[in-house]
Amino acid sequence: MSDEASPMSVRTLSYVDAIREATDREMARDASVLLFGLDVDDPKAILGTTQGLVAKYGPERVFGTPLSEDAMTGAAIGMALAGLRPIHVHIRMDFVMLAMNQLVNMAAKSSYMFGGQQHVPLVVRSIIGKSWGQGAQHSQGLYPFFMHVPGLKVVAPSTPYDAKGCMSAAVRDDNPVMFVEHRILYYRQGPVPENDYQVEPGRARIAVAGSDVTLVGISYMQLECLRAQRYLESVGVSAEVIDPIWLAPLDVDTIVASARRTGRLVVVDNGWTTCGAGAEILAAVGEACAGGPAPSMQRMGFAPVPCPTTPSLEAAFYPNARTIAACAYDLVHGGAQGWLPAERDDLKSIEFKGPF
Amino acid sequence: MSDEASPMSVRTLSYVDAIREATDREMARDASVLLFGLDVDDPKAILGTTQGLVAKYGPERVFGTPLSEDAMTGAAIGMALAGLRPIHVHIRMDFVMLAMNQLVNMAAKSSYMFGGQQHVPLVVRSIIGKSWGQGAQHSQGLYPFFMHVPGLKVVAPSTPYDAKGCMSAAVRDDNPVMFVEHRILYYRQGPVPENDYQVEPGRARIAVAGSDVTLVGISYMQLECLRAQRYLESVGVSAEVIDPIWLAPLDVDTIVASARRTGRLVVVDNGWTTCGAGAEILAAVGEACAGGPAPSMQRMGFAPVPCPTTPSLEAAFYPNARTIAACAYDLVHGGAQGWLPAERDDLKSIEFKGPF
Amino acid sequence: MNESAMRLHDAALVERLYRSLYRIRRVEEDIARRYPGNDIKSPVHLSIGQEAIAVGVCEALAPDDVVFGTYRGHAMYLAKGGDLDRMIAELFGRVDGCARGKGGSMHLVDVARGVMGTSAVVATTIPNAVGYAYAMKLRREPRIVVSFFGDGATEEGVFYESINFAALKRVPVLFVCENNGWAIHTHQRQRQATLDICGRVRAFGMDAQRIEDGDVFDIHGTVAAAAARMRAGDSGPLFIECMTSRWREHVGPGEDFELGFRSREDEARWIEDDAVAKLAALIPERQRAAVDAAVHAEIENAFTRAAASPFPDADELHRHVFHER
Amino acid sequence: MNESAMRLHDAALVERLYRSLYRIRRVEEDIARRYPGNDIKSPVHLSIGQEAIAVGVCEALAPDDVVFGTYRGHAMYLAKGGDLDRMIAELFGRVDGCARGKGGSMHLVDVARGVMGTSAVVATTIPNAVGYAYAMKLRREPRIVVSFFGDGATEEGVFYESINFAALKRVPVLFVCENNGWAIHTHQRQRQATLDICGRVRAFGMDAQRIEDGDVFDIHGTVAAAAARMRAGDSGPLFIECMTSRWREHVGPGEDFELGFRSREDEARWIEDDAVAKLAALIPERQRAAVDAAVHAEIENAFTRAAASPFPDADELHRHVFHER
Ligand SMILES: Cc1ncc(C[n+]2csc(CCOP(=O)(O)OP(=O)(O)O)c2C)c(N)n1
Ligand SMILES: Cc1ncc(C[n+]2csc(CCOP(=O)(O)OP(=O)(O)O)c2C)c(N)n1
Ligand SMILES: [Mg+2]
Ligand SMILES: [Mg+2]
Repeated sequence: MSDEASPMSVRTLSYVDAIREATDREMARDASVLLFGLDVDDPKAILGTTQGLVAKYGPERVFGTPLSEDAMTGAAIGMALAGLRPIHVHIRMDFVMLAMNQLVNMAAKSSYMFGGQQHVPLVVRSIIGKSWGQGAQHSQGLYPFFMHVPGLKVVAPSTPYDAKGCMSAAVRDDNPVMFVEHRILYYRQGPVPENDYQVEPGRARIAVAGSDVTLVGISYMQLECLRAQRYLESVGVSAEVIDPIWLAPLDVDTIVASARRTGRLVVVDNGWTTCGAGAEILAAVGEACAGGPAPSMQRMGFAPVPCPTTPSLEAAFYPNARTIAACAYDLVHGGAQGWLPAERDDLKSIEFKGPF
Repeated sequence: MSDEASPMSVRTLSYVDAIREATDREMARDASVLLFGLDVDDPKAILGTTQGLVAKYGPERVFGTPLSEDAMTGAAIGMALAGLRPIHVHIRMDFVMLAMNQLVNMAAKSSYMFGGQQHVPLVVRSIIGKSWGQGAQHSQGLYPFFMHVPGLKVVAPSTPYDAKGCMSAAVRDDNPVMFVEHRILYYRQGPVPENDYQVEPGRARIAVAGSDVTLVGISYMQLECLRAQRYLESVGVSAEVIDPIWLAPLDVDTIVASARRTGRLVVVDNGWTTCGAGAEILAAVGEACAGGPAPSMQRMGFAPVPCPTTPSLEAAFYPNARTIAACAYDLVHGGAQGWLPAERDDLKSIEFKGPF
Repeated sequence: MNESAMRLHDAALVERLYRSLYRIRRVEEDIARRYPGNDIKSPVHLSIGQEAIAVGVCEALAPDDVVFGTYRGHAMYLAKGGDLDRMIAELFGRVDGCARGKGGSMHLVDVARGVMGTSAVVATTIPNAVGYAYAMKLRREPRIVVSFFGDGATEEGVFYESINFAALKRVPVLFVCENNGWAIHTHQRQRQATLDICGRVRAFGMDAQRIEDGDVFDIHGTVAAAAARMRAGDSGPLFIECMTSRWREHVGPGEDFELGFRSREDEARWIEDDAVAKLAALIPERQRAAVDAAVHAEIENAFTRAAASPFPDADELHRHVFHER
Repeated sequence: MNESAMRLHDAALVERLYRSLYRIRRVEEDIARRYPGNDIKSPVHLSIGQEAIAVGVCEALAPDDVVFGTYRGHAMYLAKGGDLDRMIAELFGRVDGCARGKGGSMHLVDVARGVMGTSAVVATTIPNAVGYAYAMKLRREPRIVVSFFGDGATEEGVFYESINFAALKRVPVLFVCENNGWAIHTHQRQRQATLDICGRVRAFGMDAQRIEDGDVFDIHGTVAAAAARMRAGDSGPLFIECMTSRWREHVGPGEDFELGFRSREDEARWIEDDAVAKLAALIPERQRAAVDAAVHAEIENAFTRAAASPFPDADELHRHVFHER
């Protein structure tokens, strides 16, 4: 990570603006970068992340597409084979299921199965939805599919800083990168240097240092982990919070080292847990500790059901700061303690209310 | 599992014949069962597994389809909503990537998102390829994708007995079942009762009891684990071999109990390990053992690369009986021992030679 | 219009069509009005302006015919006879909702009335409808299936795969494309190489016709004739494209003319040619007032009942992932 | 045939076409002959009988035009100038193969010659070709892309999505459908509601034409004209359907008439109308013998070199998952 911005050039930006700025900069810098996907050029501009770019770079480099996710992914791969650097945007990760054949069978494999003669510098952006009745088909965090397949990289930045730096790194990467965003993160503000920088693949960040338990929060769940850390602090439990940032390649070493130090690990997934990122992390930690003492480990994530729309069930579907804190607390105290922190106003989740 | 066949009625059948017999029986028993997919009605009849069925049940219940995996999966779901029990066949699991939207967004979710008003009794068969230059797009074992998504069941029988019993159970199940076959298992012979029986979801089988190390082999890797058990036996290591059979719902308890008993666990995946079935199992065992001593654990699976065609690399791409034995041996002896058994003729893998 | 003149004599039909149109319009206007409040718990894609299609089609169907649709499904659900109380309860996220609060506005269903479900992923229910129709044909049932979808859905590959399979197997499915010209804020011209959707369908050997003006009698008559042919088993699947106009924003209660991608003038001829107003004018004032009053009462009642319905209990979270017999 | 009569005067072209046809035929016959041995390490989908398409098309292209194809890709690869030595080494699984032994027969590639790759999943390279053509148009390069695929591929939804996008954006891609009537053992009639693939393509506003008899001069002339129009930028994408016949089994070295789904008689007119024989007859005996001898020597050499090439080392397993600069 090249982090040498002078403090003077650091502004507070939203996650939305960070993505837009990175895209803008990469497009300005390299005429081979182009941006397309359903609705990228419409008045809402993918919730603002593509705002102004069609005016600046023209409709050949920035364009909306037909409702044809499969062919547009295939076309993106073709463009990449021709030396362009396409960014293909999906407003929901759920829709990427239409493009699995191209991603799994072509994008991930072209470099290898063509013996290195081809490569696919492609960025696929997709957004995970949450709350306000998104429901079963507008809420999925299916990134484990992409972690599973060799040949793809996967990144899920949680801060504006990382959003910009990861987007820049993803665009410059010579390989397909699945760029995972979360709708609720779009409201997040944070310091973002004005200069160019890249947050490179394969390095996790220790967001908060701690000694009693390690919390790994993926994508939006990083936010809930940071809040959980505050709840835990108030009852004398010191949590270390790690943001993996890149899910493939995954920085297992940083997580293993932390879990070894604290002796306890909670991974909070922004998706289902079965064969999920948390499963991968727990398995990797387990393997790393084979033959010696292993940390106490727990996964959290979506309830093992499709996402319900009604708020009464949705609340139980997702982990949140308080349930994460409770889980960590139990791990620290070696069993169910029945402690659940009272909700604090300063640690409330942002809820998002429609329309969409 | 209803296993009350009298010994008199047990024949030796191939895996192919077991699948065909189960399909035939279910179709004879229930007029709502139908069978379709590319090439199910052609002279090769999906390597024999659908042989004779179009003649017996007619072209309305048994038919080949256009090359339209997405729509045919959607149509299968529609048939299931109408009360039929379709079996949709794919000659390669790789092609199921074209149907992910229907499987993940409709089949898995219809019961839940329609509040129980709908359900989807659907069986999707797909075959994993191996050896003889299948290559990157004809060799994938992508079942972790289906394990990940609530609302789908997943089964990967390794014996003719289980193939018949699982197929019968899958067809009678009121939910979508991904039925995972492996090309090399088609050569396997074994005892199969003539009567009807079901191998029900959620129960693993201890194929061989042992005390030093637990081997869990998924799909075809069950065979390699059984061979590894024999190699290990010859050097005084007693391996317990477990076949999970159903991957969702997964019988974690049987595996945890065994791993606790032996203190060591090797899960051998017939696919990539990252966010794979092995990751799930190790994570679940790790969680179950939180706070206490955990078994030493290790995953094996495909090398983290697309499958190469050349035999010199393909050999290193897959785990095999000898590398599994070596891994278990090291786990038992607490570190790399450099032992690799010499290949025994009676424990050789069946290699498959073209055409296809 | 010939057709519609003829139909005028059938006062009962006129009243049925009016009642259904007015009811849907009022339900959706009420939803829009109440949307800023706290009761509706999911995004809504209103059909206001497009009701004549759902009504014209569904009034020509038999009760045991079935329909599949999209997230823009209120009109179809109600026109086919879907339970209003359960729809509003669903929007409120209550356990008495048609999907027990688990589906929301985008996943309406009422199997007893033949509403087989709707999907938030564009074009996904098209092959489901084809499969359902295959089952009907296999069982020699004289029922038909209608698949509703938008102009945007015809860009998805699965649409063509579905059309091909339906035509190949001659299954009794009626495809109804509601062409409002837009996919969110992008015009058909920006998405499709030619605007002739019917021409593309005909190239698969399927009869296709386009109804230009959104006239509810035309739609009704066309579908009645199509359904009769399909039921008799001598047509194979059929395709109808209904031109129409969405008056509100893509999702949400408001309008979208201020966004600049289209203007009120662009839609003016549609807004002036409002099916609800046109039908209202064909019915004697007193009779109409009675229909309206009944509709108002029913709607008021539905909102009241929905508000009184409880939210699902915590144990509902884990139910219905798999079928419960 | 008018066309072909004309072409007869261009002796150089005749020789070029013959050389390419004969070379491909001989390579594939050699592969079939050697298949039962132990050198070829992957399944092969032979183009025997279909060579006129790849040859007619590719001889009309410029060296910097590019092609995308399928698992049945030997003919296209060789016709476009793909390196023969590296192709045979690839089939042998050797490190000197065009994909370093990692791709096999189904994944031939030779980027320097414009062979951009082939896929074992039907229809997957069609949108890749369209995207590549988009890049050419964006960069104002006067090059074109050819997308080769079979009749079965036109049943996949991605085909229609690709056609629509190509026509919408008017990218310089030539779609070439090699219609041999079969997808494995299933006839087009059993898979497609109508047989008129060109009609379906035209419905997207794209020019499409069908060449009935597989004549290599017709194919060559049609493509040369199409390529000129596309390069000039005044046609948008174009579509050509070439009727043809696969003489061997779908995969493997043998025939499949004994399976009973088709008979040798069904294909007889194609087998009798063999492009290789026809072209051979147009060339003076001595000249032809020289061509043949050169081809034989080249092929012999390729097999010899392939056999001498080593298998990839173990460390190759982990290389090329990601791009190595
Ligand atoms: C597969 C898929 N892609 C994209 C979207 C996002 N999206 C929601 S509605 C819509 C427009 C659909 O247009 P049309 O089919 O004409 O229906 P309309 O909304 O006009 O009724 C889009 C692109 C989606 N829901 N599903
Ligand atoms: C998506 C997909 N579905 C099914 C298959 C299995 N398959 C391999 S070749 C083939 C037939 C393709 O026919 P066509 O496109 O006409 O090409 P041909 O083999 O005749 O050259 C099929 C169905 C596949 N490879 N990919
Ligand atoms: Mg529309
Ligand atoms: Mg063919």
